[in-house]
Amino acid sequence: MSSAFTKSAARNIFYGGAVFFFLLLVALTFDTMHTLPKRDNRENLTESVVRGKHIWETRNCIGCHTLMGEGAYFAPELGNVYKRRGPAFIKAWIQGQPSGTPGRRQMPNFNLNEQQLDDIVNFLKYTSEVNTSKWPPNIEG
Amino acid sequence: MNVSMSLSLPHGNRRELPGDLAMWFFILAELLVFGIFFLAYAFARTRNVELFNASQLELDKLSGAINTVLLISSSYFVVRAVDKIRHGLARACAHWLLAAMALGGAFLVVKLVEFADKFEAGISLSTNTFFMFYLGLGFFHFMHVVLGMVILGAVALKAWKGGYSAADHVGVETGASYWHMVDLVWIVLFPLIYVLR
Amino acid sequence: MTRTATFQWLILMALTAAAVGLSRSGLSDSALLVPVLLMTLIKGRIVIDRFMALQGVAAPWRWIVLGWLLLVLSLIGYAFHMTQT
Amino acid sequence: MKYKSQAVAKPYFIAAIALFIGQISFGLIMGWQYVVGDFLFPAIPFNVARMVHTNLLIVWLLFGFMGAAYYLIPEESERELYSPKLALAMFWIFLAAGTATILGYLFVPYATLAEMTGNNLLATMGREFLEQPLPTKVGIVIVALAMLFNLSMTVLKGRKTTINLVMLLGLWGLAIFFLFSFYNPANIVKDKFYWWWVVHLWVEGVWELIMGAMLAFVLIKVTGVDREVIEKWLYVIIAMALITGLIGMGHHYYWIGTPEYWLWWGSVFSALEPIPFFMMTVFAFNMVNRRRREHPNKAAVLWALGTGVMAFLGAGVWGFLHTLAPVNFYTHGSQITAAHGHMAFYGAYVMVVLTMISYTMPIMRGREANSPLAQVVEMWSFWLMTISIVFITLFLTAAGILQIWLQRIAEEPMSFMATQDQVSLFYWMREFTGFIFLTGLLLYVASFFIKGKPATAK
Repeated sequence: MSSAFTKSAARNIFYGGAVFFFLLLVALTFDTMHTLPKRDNRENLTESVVRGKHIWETRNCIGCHTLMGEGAYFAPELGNVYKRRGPAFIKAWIQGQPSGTPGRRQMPNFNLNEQQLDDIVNFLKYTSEVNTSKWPPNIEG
Repeated sequence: MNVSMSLSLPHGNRRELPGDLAMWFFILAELLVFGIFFLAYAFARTRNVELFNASQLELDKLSGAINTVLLISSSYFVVRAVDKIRHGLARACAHWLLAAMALGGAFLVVKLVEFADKFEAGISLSTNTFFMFYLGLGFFHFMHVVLGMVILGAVALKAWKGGYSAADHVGVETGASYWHMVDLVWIVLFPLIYVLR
Repeated sequence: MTRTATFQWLILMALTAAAVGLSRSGLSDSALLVPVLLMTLIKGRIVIDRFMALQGVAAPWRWIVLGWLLLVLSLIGYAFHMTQT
Repeated sequence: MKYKSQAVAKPYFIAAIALFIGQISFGLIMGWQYVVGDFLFPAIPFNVARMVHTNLLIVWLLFGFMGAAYYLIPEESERELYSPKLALAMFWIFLAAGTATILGYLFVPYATLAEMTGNNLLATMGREFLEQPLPTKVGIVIVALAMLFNLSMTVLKGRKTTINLVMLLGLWGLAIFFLFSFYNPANIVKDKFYWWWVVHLWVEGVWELIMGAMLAFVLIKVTGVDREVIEKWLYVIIAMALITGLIGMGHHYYWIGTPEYWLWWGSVFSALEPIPFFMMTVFAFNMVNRRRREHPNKAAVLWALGTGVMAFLGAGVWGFLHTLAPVNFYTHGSQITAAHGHMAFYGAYVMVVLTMISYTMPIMRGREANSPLAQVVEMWSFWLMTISIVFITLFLTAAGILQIWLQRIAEEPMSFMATQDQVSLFYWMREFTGFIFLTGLLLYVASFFIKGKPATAK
């Protein structure tokens, strides 16, 4: 005689296991939200950064770039670009696009004004100061 | 040959697995998770022995030991409960299960006092790697005790209502197996985190 | 049956007391590591074979769980042994 | 077909396949842009092509899931769908919304699109995979709720089987977790944290329930194995999927500003995520080996087995390759992620939808199975697409390894763009393989138009 294997037991394992681990996830989420202020650089979340994030989103930057490693892998990582290139370079770069070099990957020109450029730079500065557990491995991202 | 047989391969005179196979899949998954965490602790420690040894001194060994006694005893009560139902004594089975749950509850209280003490001292999951494991594994196991008590409670209720008999008590064995797993994990966890250094 | 279980429960209690005693004795390194791990092994085996009643159960179940215990304890032993001076 | 109303699945499946072709076309455009950077610039910049590629994927898979649900839930419930008209209306609404969104991406600058569609009222756009304008997102919720109402009423009034309940639970989860797409805090860490509650809890959570239910349904039908056996294994498999997958979400919380304990929790649990996929493979083969009948639809059986294997390879093995935190430290955000993404989506979700289509379409067209010739062509398309995706994955993995070496490990790390130049050979090979995939897909479409006497059981 083989050991018992019933559908009702399997069902209970499924529901019990799902609820159990979802509750664990909620508990860890709760602790994460509690710990984030020490890591997420929220003290520097200025009005300008908020506007910068909005520009980041409405220009769909994530469609080519990564930010902290998430996004598309077509263009360089920008989570640490502030540290890699500095503010002046970033602004000049955005304004100088597209390069028009034949065969090279092209970035559109978004016609950002001076304040918008400052906002996006501030957003990238804020992002670069989040504690990401030492990622990326080096400055190249 | 059906699938449940192909996996448990019974041979004539061998006894069958106590409890439902589905529960054993769950138990194996849990043992795997705990096993990996234990080894992660042991090997993370090799890279930071001083920190682990120093932090370990802040633990309350006595409450860990009391909890070991509580869990082992409650496991024993569950053995008695299974023995009762084998003889068809459903009420006695439920009584032993309730006693086991009471000890489980005591375990939770001791654990909560221990954790409250640590929180008061400002210790959290992010304090250092040792406390990450101590609190993380402790809480993870804590949740297992709670789940185990829910399972035992359901089994006890059904036993009380006469849902099991000497001939058919797979459900009791299923719940018992889970509870013993919770005990087994603690038997390794206690020396690993509280004692060994 | 009941008596055996009671006896095993008492052994488990005694082993727990012994482990706590050892931890208070101020022993260190292998003098602590080896006995504690051995006692844990015995305790684990009692829970697996007697309480869980896996002894005599058709393969491979008993060996999966006992193997888990052996593997985890020996690797823990190895990791702790590595750090001893 | 047992119930007339199951036929609403047909337009859903046709739309799914049509959008699949669109998805692959834009994939090929992107693949070309990877090697010839200014291809189609400025008409279709890379980010636009990518939005279309990924959004079409999501939308056509949703069409597939919905079609599958409208087909299998009446059959499992043993009654007609609560409201076929509502299902059909939702089809047109969803198709219109999806098409309008894609056209918006293609013909309106994204910033203008955002402004036109109320993104300033509630900013939700511009995040990976959730680029849809607000009205589209709201539309998705409405369509999903209408569908859930329709299906839930059907199940409530009919037979409640495990497959029914799991499918319904998966779809409810899909709708509920999508609500997190409306939460977009300014804090980038919180933004990313809850973004994963949509993305991870979809593809490594509730979608696995949907996938399991669809696979179990087809397996019962084509193997004739006892429902009781299949259903209890379904429960065990999806239990494992959630046990490992929920906390497995931690593998996305390594480097985005979240606390460091996620390195441990994410690594331990996500390392176990291959287990349910492995069980699914063993399960599918086991059931087919123990079949009690020879179903004439060989192609559907092939798709079902292929789903098991490819889901395990793509989601299981390729996921495991880079899920441990010390490895992920180097692979995060590289072509390795892209490699895994392609094979996992194809192996798990594309293939399970195609399995369902393969099984149901002949029935909805009035025969148990297609003609032997049509099936041979379909099986050719299976092999062409599957082998192509394997090679695409291998080429991207090679590109990823080289990229990581040059850009992240080497003594003198190269810049991103310099590295991209170095790995372009692999991108060329990937693009070439992409065309073979397209060939397979076109063959798949062609198989629907091959006539002949339906195959019958031996």
